[in-house]
Amino acid sequence: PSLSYRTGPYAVNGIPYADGYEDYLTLVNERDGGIGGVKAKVLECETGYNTQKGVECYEATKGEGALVYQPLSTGITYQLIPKATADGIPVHSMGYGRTSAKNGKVFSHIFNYPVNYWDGASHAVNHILDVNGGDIAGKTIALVYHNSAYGKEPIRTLEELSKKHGYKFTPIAVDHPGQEQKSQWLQIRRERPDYVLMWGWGVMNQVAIQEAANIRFPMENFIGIWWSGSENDVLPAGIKANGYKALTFHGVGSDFPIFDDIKKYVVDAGKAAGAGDQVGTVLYNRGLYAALLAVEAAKVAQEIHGTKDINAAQMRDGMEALVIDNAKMEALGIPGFGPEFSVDCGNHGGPGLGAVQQWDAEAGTWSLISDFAPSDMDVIQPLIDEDSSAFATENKIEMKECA
Amino acid sequence: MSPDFLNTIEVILNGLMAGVMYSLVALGFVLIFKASGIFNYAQGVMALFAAMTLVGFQTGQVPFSHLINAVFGTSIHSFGWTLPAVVAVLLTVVVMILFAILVERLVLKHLVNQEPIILFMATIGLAYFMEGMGDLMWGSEMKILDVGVPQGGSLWLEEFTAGWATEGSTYYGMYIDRLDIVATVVAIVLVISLTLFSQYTRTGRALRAVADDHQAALSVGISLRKIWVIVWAIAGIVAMVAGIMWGAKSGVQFSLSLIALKALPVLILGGFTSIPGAIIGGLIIGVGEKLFEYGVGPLIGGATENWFAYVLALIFLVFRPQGLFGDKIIERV
Amino acid sequence: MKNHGTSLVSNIEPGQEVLSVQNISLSFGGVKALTDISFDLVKGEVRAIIGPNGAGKSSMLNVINGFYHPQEGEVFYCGQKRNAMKPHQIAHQGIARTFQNIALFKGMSTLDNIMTGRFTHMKTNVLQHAFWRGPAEQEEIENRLKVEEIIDFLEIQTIRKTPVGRLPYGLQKRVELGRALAAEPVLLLLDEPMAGMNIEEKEDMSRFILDVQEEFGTTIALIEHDMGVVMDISDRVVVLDYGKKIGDGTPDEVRNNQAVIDAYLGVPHE
Amino acid sequence: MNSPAVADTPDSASAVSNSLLSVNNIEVIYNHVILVLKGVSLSVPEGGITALLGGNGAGKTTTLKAISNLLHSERGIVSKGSISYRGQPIADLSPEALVKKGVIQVMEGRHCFEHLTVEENLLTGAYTRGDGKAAVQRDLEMVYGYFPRLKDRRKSQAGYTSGGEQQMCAIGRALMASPETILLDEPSMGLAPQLVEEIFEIVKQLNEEEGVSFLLAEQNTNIALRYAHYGYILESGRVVMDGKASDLRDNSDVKEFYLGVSEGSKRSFREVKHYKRRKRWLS
Amino acid sequence: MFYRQAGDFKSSYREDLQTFALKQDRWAYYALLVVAFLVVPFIINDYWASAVLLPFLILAIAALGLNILTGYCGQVSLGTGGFMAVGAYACYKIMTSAPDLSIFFVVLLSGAVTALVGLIFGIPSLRIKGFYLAVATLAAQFFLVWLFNKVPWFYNYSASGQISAPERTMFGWAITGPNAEAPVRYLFCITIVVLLAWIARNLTRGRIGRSWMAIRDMDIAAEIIGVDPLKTKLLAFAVSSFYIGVSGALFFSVYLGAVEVGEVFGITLSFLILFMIIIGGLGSILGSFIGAGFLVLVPVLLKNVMVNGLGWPTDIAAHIEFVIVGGLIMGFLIVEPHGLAQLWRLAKEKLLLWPFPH
Ligand SMILES: Nc1ncnc2c1ncn2[C@@H]1O[C@H](COP(=O)(O)OP(=O)(O)OP(=O)(O)O)[C@@H](O)[C@H]1O
Ligand SMILES: Nc1ncnc2c1ncn2[C@@H]1O[C@H](COP(=O)(O)OP(=O)(O)OP(=O)(O)O)[C@@H](O)[C@H]1O
Ligand SMILES: [Mg+2]
Ligand SMILES: [Mg+2]
Repeated sequence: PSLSYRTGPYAVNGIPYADGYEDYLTLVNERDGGIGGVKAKVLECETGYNTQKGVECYEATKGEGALVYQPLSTGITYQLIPKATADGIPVHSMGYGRTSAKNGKVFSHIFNYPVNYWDGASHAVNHILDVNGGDIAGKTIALVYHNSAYGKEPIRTLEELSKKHGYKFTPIAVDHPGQEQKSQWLQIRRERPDYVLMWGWGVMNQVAIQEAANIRFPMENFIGIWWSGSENDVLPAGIKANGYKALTFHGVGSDFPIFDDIKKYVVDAGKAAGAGDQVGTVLYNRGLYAALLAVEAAKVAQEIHGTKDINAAQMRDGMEALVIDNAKMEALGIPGFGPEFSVDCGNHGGPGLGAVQQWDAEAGTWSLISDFAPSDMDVIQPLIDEDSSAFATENKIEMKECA
Repeated sequence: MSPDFLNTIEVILNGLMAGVMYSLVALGFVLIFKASGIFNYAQGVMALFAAMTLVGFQTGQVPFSHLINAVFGTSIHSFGWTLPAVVAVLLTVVVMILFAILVERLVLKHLVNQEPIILFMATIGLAYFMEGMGDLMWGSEMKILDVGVPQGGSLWLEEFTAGWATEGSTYYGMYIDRLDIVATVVAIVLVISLTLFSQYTRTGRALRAVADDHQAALSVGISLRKIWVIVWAIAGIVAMVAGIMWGAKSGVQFSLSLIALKALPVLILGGFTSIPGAIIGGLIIGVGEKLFEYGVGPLIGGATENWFAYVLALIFLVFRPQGLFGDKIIERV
Repeated sequence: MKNHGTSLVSNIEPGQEVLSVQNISLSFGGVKALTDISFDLVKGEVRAIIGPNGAGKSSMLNVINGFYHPQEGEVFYCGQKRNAMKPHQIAHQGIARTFQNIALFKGMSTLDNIMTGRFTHMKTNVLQHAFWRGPAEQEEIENRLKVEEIIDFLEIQTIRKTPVGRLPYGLQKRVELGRALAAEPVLLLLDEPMAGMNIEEKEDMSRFILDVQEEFGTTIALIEHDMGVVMDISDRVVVLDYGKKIGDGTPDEVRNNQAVIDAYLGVPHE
Repeated sequence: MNSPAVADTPDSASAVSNSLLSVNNIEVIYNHVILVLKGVSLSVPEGGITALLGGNGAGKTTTLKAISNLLHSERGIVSKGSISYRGQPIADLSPEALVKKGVIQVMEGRHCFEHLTVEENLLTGAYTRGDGKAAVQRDLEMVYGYFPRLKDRRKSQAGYTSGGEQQMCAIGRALMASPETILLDEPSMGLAPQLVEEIFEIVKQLNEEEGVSFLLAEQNTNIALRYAHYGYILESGRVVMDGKASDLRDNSDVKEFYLGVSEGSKRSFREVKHYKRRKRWLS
Repeated sequence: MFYRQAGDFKSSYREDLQTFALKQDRWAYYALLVVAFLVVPFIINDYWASAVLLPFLILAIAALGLNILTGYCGQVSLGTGGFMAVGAYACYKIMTSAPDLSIFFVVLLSGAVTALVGLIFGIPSLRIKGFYLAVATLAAQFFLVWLFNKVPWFYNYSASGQISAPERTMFGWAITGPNAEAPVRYLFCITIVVLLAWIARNLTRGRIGRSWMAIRDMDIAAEIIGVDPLKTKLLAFAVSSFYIGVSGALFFSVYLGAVEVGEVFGITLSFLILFMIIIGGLGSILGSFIGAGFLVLVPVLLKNVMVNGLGWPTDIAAHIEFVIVGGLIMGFLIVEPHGLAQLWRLAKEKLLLWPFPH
């Protein structure tokens, strides 16, 4: 099931994502007659981004033969980590959730491929390195972050990276919900960091981009995480948001063959989950991508276990053996849409490839300005190991052996 | 002048401006409290609702289109027109007046003479109701609000002040958002006219009477219903103004309703019953939280504004339990 | 079950001074509520305080039970000078009162209201109450017995469990008296206990007051506008006018005092 | 019928017979369960002073509130019977419509607007009036004339005035509406004896000079019957006796229970030993 | 029609002080207990436990606590979420630093810690009253949440700042952690609930409760009677915070298992608990339960009806849910401002009078 949130403070982001997710499964059902002939069903359950409702949703849906959960909220993911593991149902937190869940030896049922926040931090720094010809010693990078577990995720990584690359790092917290960011942006205006990164969410993104534009901070030096990089985030600032960058781990726009199918089988057939106006937006694509990965994993599972009607445990195996390469993407009608990656027993997060996209306010479109590039695993891997083993000790989990 | 000094001034000025923005929201609370003793929790949602309605009119959205589409399988979304901002604002004003009438008819009328906490609770119910209603009517996706309020730093000021710093230091001039300047002007106009209204008119006096004692007000022939409609309509319009100002910054979305939380410390600091208090309280909170975040924030990890505003208000309250300008809480036996 | 107030007074003989106020002045901003007032209350008497509206009578009671703090002057209680104290501390010294604008606890029943009057006599702590059985219950029952006596005495048995908010004005006044009596006070301050009652009820009320005075030797300060009642049941009368004392003495003396007649009584009262 | 002591009371109750306000057999229930009035009927003649007497909890206040339509806000309803003013039913009118018609109530227990100054309190009384500032100003002076004490305290918040001052303020406020009928609930409560006399003199003056009609609930039977033309005695939600004021004054039961006179002479409050007497008509 | 109180025949004051004055009430209550302890555990499934019963029981404790403070002592507080967070974090710290301590005591200790914190935040209540106080308590709400988010010690320096409950057992049964079975968790919670409800009842029926109510109804008069306002209010804050702390601890450890402070213990939760007591009935133990039950059950019910039953899109269902819950809140207040518990009481009063209407 996909736990969605079309209401509450983050509805703005939740809606297109959920639409994309659902539409893709509709497409699969309509066009292909299901996954390997078995119709897929989305159990959408509204959480309003509220942990408590998340529990209710989980319990309500797990009995219905749920194969995989997309909690779509870091809080709910954390909560499901032990529960779902105990129940033997895999969880896919794509680009959010607990970063160290990448370590499949500890987190047997949690998957966070293709990327995680620590990768993101590294991607951003890599991008800055690229722009500066590889040398950023002495530059300053500020991080504007949502003052929550989510927002704090990249700090450790960025600190480690600053040791390595010699830039100066300033974290600047914004309290929930983030409607008022004057102090933060005055500080940025005063200190003139060379780059500003942002881990924002909800209204905080819009206000930050607006404020950045107001103080005339050069937009191309302002890079957001993938949750700060949707159309919604840049539109309120209008033309001034031109040049704003954000990370991503999947393609942008609707220039892929698959969207023709979506149009044909879903939107025009009147089966779209939403109004159909979200197709091709960043978050829609992300939802679609999540669904696509789930379907692919299910296909793998069907293959491994030689059965069409897979259960949650089999699905987990499928996810663990998932391989996405260019040929497959081509076949699926999304050539080059996402990075190539593969999942294995010890690595539930893939190689962590990500790209940078930039906003063109005139045209009102995002475009990729880099290839999918890897993150700095030398720095990240030790952090992951440290965190996951701490979790393992705390919860007395035996590390799984991986071949 | 040293850049540090200028920076502090800048922080203070921006604090003042931020404070004005809070005051805009706080004003709505004060109005309703003053006129009926009701602590209107729904004020924030009213701002959201007004802003949504405004955008809806402006862009020609069909109300309830999602619901209609879901039930009848149609796909209608827009009337296909766009209205000029002024017309949309006027239409929204009409809607807010209708809203006031409905609230009075359906809710307040039945709750005459109840304890404040009950009325408070009813407004929470109202907030829920409107939140759901707003989303049903206009959809919960984000909307862009543009009624032509200018935004961005004032270049003129920036250039004008850039030279003030001591030679040789890098100073970029002072930053003030033009939106804030507009907000300040609007707020000043609102405060002055509302103060005059409540202090010096017959209706204004009646408002205050109602807040003190519903029954006695009835007994001298004050129509609670009329008073309430007037007040809620005004509060609705004030909410719309707040919604426009805040919505211009962040787009119109659910979080807009949370600005109420920024207004509450302003409210208690200024006093629930004082219109000028809402402004002064706003200024104090604005400056206080910005200075604290500027001076102390970096030492303790920042993001202090939310709680600091409340703590600041709390400190003032310990010395003046009714807020700076609120009516004294009469304690007699 | 003795409170500190009682022990303080136990060595005071009838006829000796229980409380005296000396040179009290109290003003609120520009309003002078009391100017240089002195008088005393002796044990076991009914001391009436009368005077036109706004003369400062209620303010005087508020000074006595510590709710107002006079700018000047002293209060002597049981022969000792009283330091600045909080009203609740004064209550523990054995001073109880009723209020002009009824101050009952609206959300509670008559019984509970009167039980709160026993507050100064109850000692069990939170933990004991948390587990109820044992001392807490014991104490509740003991005090309940006292309260039932008072309920019987005031003849309000039938409204024992009624929330006081629903009671008519006069009965509320009676319950309030009950609450004050429940404290078994040394000094009882009554602020217009008979306002809003008819003759018959006033008679009853007078009876209660006199009985309390006789049975328990309670000293009573009484504010009342019904001259019939005042003249009949009080032993001595203080008269205030515009915050000043204009007369003090037995009812007969006061009745014939020209200043009092001019300021308050209007015509000589029969 | 007039006794010499009250020769100044105009015995005109019989003359004014056309009923201004009439209450027919009303029942009032609070909170859906508490039946308080069990069929009360009374009528107030135009230009008359009618007294409503009775002990605590008899239902006087409830009757007045039923008339002025204030019960609704106390979760009370008139479940039976009808009330009409000048022949028209008024049960469905809002309280303010009733004030506009000229019926105003002075509520028991003061009910001043605490945070408003005394003068503002008085001015709210004139809220429904449309006859210009000058007239309001004139009436304000008139009220200050009646209650000089209020003039002294005009600028202080009503919440800080003494009990008696609040009572004056409440009465003054009602007068400011220049009503044609006033429902007075215990006007004498908490007022100094002199003032009580004065208030009743004001009542009388308004009644005679301006033709204002009064329905007054009063515990001070003595004075009420001295000024009223007609009286009703209410016990436990029923009218147990009614008649001309002068008749009532001479009734021996009334004498005994409401006037405190037994066997011809006034009883002393000190002497009343037995407080368990039964009212004869109830037993 | 069998609901009868045969006259007010109580032979002793002890009987008159009983919680359930009527025999029928008493029996109904015992029956309820029997069902709760002996029947429910055997028929409960994961969904019912996690979606309905556990949140109901746990939030009912918080509602009880808030009701003590707000309903009985008259101090409106919007800091409940923050105090629940204190309970949760205290629980986490105690669990991880004393792994062998029985979870039962961990929970109680968490309550005690919260009581201390509540005491501190209660101090301003001496001067600040009414809505001023209500808003001022938000200072606690925001500050506490900020604190738990900012200071890594509270979450044992974990990278994400989330806390997760490790497995703890009692009598060999897992109470917390992913392996805890629904019936066990349920029994653990209901035991604590019954215990705390009983204590709340005891506290409110005697001297302590009366002093609270006196402060609520008229603080000046209470003080003049001899009630020390500071002590009384602080006691209310402490006791109430204890309950809220226990609830927070259970919410975290038994119910959710993992918590991010800003999201779970935010202001929404504070308001939710406040709704519960107002809808249920201020100053009523029963009301706390009714209110909690109502606000936990209704959304679940509505959702099930609209989404599963009628097949509406989840977002529209969610919006309608808001509209309905808001409408119900207003509706109930209009019908009976004193809450569902009062409605119940009135119904009983009517039954007692039956068949005579009055
Ligand atoms: N807290 C206060 N603030 C301001 N003025 C006050 C306060 N308390 C009393 N006063 C004023 O002091 C004067 C005396 O008031 P007080 O209540 O003592 O009068 P009183 O003698 O009891 O009159 P009454 O018989 O009308 O009750 C009044 O004019 C009153 O307005
Ligand atoms: N809001 C209410 N809810 C329930 N019962 C009420 C309410 N108000 C009054 N009552 C009941 O109605 C009865 C009549 O009360 P009412 O106030 O009319 O008496 P009254 O004659 O004015 O008495 P008093 O002279 O004491 O003012 C009383 O028994 C009282 O308990
Ligand atoms: Mg007085
Ligand atoms: Mg009355």
